[in-house]
Amino acid sequence: MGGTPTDLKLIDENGRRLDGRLPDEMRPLKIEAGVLSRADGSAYVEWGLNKVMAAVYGPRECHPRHLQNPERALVQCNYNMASFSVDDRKRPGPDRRSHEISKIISEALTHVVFTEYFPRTSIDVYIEVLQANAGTRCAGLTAASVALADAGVPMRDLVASCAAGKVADTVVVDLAKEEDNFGQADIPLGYVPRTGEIVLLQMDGDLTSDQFNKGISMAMEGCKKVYEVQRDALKRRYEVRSAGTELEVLGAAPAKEGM
Amino acid sequence: MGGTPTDLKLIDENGRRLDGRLPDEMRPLKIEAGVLSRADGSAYVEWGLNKVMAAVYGPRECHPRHLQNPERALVQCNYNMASFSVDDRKRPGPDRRSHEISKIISEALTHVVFTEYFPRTSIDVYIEVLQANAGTRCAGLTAASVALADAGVPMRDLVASCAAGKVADTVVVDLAKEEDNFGQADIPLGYVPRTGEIVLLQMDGDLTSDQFNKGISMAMEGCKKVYEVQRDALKRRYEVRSAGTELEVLGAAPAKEGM
Amino acid sequence: MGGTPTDLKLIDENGRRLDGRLPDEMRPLKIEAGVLSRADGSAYVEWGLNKVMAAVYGPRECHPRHLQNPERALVQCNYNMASFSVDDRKRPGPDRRSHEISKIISEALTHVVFTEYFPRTSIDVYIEVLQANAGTRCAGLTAASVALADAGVPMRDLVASCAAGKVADTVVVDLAKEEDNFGQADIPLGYVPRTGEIVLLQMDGDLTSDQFNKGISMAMEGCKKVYEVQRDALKRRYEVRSAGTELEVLGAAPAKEGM
Amino acid sequence: MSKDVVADLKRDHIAKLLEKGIRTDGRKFEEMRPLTVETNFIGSAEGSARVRLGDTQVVVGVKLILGEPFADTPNSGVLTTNAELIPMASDTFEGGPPDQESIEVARVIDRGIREGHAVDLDKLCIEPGKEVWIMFVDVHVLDYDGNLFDAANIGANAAFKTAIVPAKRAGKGEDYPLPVKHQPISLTAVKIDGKILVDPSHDEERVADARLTVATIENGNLCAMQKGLDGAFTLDEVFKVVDLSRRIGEDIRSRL
Amino acid sequence: MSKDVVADLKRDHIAKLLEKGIRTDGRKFEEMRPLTVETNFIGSAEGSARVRLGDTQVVVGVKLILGEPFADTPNSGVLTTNAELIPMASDTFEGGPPDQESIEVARVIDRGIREGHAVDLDKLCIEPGKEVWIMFVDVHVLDYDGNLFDAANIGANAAFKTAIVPAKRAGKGEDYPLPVKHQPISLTAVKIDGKILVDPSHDEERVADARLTVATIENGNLCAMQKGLDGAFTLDEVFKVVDLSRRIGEDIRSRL
Amino acid sequence: MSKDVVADLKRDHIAKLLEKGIRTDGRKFEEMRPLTVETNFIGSAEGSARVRLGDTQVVVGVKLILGEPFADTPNSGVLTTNAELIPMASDTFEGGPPDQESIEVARVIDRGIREGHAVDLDKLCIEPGKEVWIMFVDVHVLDYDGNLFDAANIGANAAFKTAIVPAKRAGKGEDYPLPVKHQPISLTAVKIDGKILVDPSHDEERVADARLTVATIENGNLCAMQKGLDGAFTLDEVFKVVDLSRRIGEDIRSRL
Repeated sequence: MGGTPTDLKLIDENGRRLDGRLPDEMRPLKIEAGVLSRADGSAYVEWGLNKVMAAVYGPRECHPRHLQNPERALVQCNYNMASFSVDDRKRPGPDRRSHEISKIISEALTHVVFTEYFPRTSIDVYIEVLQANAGTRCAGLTAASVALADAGVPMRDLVASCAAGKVADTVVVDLAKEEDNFGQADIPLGYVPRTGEIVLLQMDGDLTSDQFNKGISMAMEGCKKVYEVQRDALKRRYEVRSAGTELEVLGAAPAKEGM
Repeated sequence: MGGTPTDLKLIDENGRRLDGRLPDEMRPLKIEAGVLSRADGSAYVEWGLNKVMAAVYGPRECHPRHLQNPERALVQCNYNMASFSVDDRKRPGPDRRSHEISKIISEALTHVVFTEYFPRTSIDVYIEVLQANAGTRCAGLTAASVALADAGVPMRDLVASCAAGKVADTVVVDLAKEEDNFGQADIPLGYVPRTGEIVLLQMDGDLTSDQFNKGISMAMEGCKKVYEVQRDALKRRYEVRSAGTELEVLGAAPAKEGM
Repeated sequence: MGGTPTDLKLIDENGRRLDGRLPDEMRPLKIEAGVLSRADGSAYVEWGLNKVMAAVYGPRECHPRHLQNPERALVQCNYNMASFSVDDRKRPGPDRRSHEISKIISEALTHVVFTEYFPRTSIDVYIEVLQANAGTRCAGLTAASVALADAGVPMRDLVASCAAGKVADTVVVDLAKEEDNFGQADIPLGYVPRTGEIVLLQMDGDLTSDQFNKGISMAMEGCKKVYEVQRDALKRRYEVRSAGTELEVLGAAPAKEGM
Repeated sequence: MSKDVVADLKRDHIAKLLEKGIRTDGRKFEEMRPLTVETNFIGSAEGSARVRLGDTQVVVGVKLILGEPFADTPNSGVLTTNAELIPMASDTFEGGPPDQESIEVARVIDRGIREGHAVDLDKLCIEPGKEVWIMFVDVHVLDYDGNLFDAANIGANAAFKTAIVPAKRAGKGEDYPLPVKHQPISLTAVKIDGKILVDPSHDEERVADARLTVATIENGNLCAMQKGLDGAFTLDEVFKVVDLSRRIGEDIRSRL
Repeated sequence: MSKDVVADLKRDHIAKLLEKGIRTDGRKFEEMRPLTVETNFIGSAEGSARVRLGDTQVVVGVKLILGEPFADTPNSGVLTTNAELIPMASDTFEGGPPDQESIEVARVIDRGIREGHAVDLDKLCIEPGKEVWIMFVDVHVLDYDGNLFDAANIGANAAFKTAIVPAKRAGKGEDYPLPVKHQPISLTAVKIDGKILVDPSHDEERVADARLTVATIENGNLCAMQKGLDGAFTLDEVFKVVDLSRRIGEDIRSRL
Repeated sequence: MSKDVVADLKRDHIAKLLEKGIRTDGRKFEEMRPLTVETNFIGSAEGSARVRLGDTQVVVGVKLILGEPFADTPNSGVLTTNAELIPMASDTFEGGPPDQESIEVARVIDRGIREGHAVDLDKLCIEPGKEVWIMFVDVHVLDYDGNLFDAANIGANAAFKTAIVPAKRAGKGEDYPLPVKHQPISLTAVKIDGKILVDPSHDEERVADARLTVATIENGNLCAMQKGLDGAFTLDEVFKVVDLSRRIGEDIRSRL
């Protein structure tokens, strides 16, 4: 715990962040789709030092039955952090934070899934954070979108997710752990690039109006970059999968998008 | 914790109790019916320093189904203390004491409700103790009766409830907190004034036969006074509610009772 | 905690164990069948200082329904230690150890019960350890078999159970508490004497190949002795029960076995 | 307690017999079932008793461990009573966390022995405010044919009488007998069709209108009371059960 | 939130009125419901408030007890927020452990007061690393007609303003007022058919597409935000709610 | 494990192939699936490994924190093994508290590494009776195609080999490698129609009659064993699995 906010120079004299990034620079992002054998769809994301796995099962029968919706599918996300994913071992099982994140990710994904195609079913999305380094909800939502596509669940578009924030009075994109711990604000965003819709939005810290406007724009730009990596991962996946089989993934009109 | 049983004079030389009351004197009691918008019936009780809210939902479908009784309604009470209702913060959620109180209040209310009119249903009674100062189960049962009547649930009569006890070797009615903490006995009673039936009775402490007889008589007298306040509250409630609409509340034969 | 492995002579110069037994000598075993009024079958076992009760209910409707097997009965064992059964009071309720033991005993019993006779039902076996002194899973499985027979559940044979182990580099049968605490290995065995089948087997500690071979043979010999005591208990039970009523207990062909 | 068709038939049967002054097992209204008490049944407990009251069978174990007193009673040991209505004992008991019925049983047993000062908790203090004996009274119900309240109460009293404070094992001097102060004995009665029956069997409990448990100590004073079930008592009926408790309690006390 | 047939009809009704610029209770789109705040409602709490926002009614109680700080903030008191959506308040709330909805409510309330530094937690430190005040903010919902977020937020701010640190009772010097630093006020809006409505009623919440809560402090800065429900917002809609939050927050703050 | 119609068909299919000496994936009866082990996969753990055994994929993380020893082993660190059969890994796993299957997996893995003295716990003692290292071995199952026992056991052994005791971070001197003592390797075999197959796939596990796991150390000694499922083994079959465990264990050990 040597580092405290006062010692730590989150932005240096050259405007570089602790890990050398510029304010609008994102951490390296790698996405791989179709990495698990049992799940209907899956994706693995390495984003900076985050390692996140997502898996999708369904549409399948919804249990317990009283949760069934006669008109549409339920998208139920379960976000979980492995006990070894953080420096201080986390007790296994859900805590209040993970319940909240599960809820807002479920809501964000529900917006893009054609739930009306699968009444009474459940589409179960599991997100496992294996190594955490700030931004795991964005990484999880990003991975979950790809896993849904990999599972062949019809969607309006992928949800891309990225955060912005404020450190040392500077608005920056994609906070790393120290920036999250000792920074001044965080704005995780879930975004639908094709429509410009905001499906996940939180904020905490202290932001002027201008800072908020700048931050959310930066986060949107980040989402657009994430979106490209998501699409690349799916393309690679289909190239592997399809030796002559048809592509039909992103529901509405995948052909137009060239996928 | 300055006060210990030895320092504390629970009855003074004039026969007055700590708060100035005589042995057979009750604390001030105020009841207001119909105070919540969402519940089918409700009542708010201030009794000395107790503040208790009761709400009734039902008769409604009974969940889980295996609890349904094909011949009658289930009266299910849930007694709960708010975490801030006592000096030392109480952990939220039910403890063993509240489970026991919920059970005996459910049983007491079941006796007066015409449960046979509503087979397979549940009549759910919620009691929330917002501020506690001894006698909360009596205040809760008293409030619950009024809330049931306010919900239009047909009843043989209201249950009125009041405790007696022993402090400094004197039998007294309606113990306050210090009397409960440092007294010698407590007898909470639930009573049906019209029939003279005892539907809730507990006792703990040390009582001779004579003291018990005197105590239970005092508690009964207390119940009768409570009953008047309950009926007043309902009268006021109906006066507000009915601008020409008919009264039909205490099931069996409310007209006879002049309500 | 005076005794530590170093002070404690688990085998003396005469080859005697702490309680005077020889390596292949078992602790005294008493079994009584039919000792409870409410259960469909029951058995009480005193084995050394172990006191274990087993009760059987069923075949009866299986709850929850989604566990029902349309082709056979479910044998569901619940092994539990009373909080006062050990020197340091055990918290009431199941722990991980008891869940594991419940599972392996259920599996061992399932093998001998004609589960196909009772589709969709549950046969519930409750084992309560009242006093524990090593070997409670063997005592519990032994008691449960007798309780199943007492309940008239058709079985291929009884399961007999006994452990062997290693203390002070010597292979011995039926470890007592100190031998279990300070010994070198333990091999609990569940055995079907009529067929020679092994239905429960665990091992922990350190054993050479030869030691394991010797240990499992000793445990088998122990099981055969246990089997005799089980049969005696059931004989006594039937002699009491039947004044002219027919015997029909061990399902398949009890007559052949002379029971 | 669900009252289904079978219960209705059972109720009719029991009530008809009661009209003639007969209980299904031949007892008189104010007669207990046969009682046997076996103390020191559990070697791993500091005190214990196995009680059979008719076909009801309970084991009560007393354990003592070192711990801290409650802040508001720094000079007293701590008493904790737990009752496990395990599914072994009856097909009406379910596993899992204790339900309202188990909790009521445990709390009524606790109330009797606590309010009747069965054990002198002040003598279980080692260092005021710092260290006291925590006494766990665990009631394990093996066979349930009604009236757990009294079977467990008797078991607890019997276990206390033979219990030893394990001071030596804990490095706190010599062992000594548990400091027993009173013997608060409870009596439970039910009301069926206006009749008052003591020590109800399981069938009687299931069809009863109301239940009353009253605990008394040696001098006849009352120390605890609990009314249960959906029915009501008149004041006279309450007084009658109080009298029965005094009378029968004295008899039971003399047999411990 | 299950959207069944009744909800569909209700939705149609609400949406039709909104087309005409009317809310079911006659309010304008950017108008709060009547607000009453009663502080010091609970004598057993160190601070408390009963808030009615339309028919929504919550009681917020603040309790302070001594405890240890977190290892990574040795100089700060500890803030814990809990919300109980008890079944008394609505037939849509169930008993039992808190569900995702209760947890979200509690966490959003917590985020507002924590990130807005409603209380100066550093002034709740007694001995760094050893002893601090643990502050429990308990939100008890009695009557639920929508917008718990803002009702509870207002209640918490009001309770803080009148709360007393019970130092004397704990032997830590004289009592003193809770060190209030800011008043972060939250505003919640929902989106129905493209319209933005503040302070939604229960019916409006049930049919809403999306929900946004924004908390601001005195200088207009943002301190917390939470988007909810299955729908989406455009960036302009977000900016609109931010502006509403600043404006309405200032008004509410002036009334506490 | 529910054995429904599909399972019956699968069973027939598997059994028919086995008659011809063939497993569904083409393996020999005594042949393991391809194994890959990647250590130091998790930077936030003190030691870790990602193991793929066929399509089964587990991550094992080792964390060490300071704590107190158990009273009866004052000179030893504490080993705690936890396995999470999370619903991500298979549609047969459900969320919520660990069920009997998860518990058995965790306990069997624990038994292997504990009884085989994989780690020298005495070297994890800092101050006898006061302070020791608590070692958490967490098994996270990502993809479940059978034989978790061995995949997790291999993962644990691999993680131990590369784990570092974080003494410096805790102010307890310099970091040092986790004191590994033995490498107890487990082998799991199932019995289907009298045939013994090692390293069962998920389908093979589902239709198996009985399962046996045997763990051995370098010198060929046995350290742990667990029989599972409703079927039975003969003594000769047990000896056969013991021999296979010795042989295959040696091979696996050489590859870590």
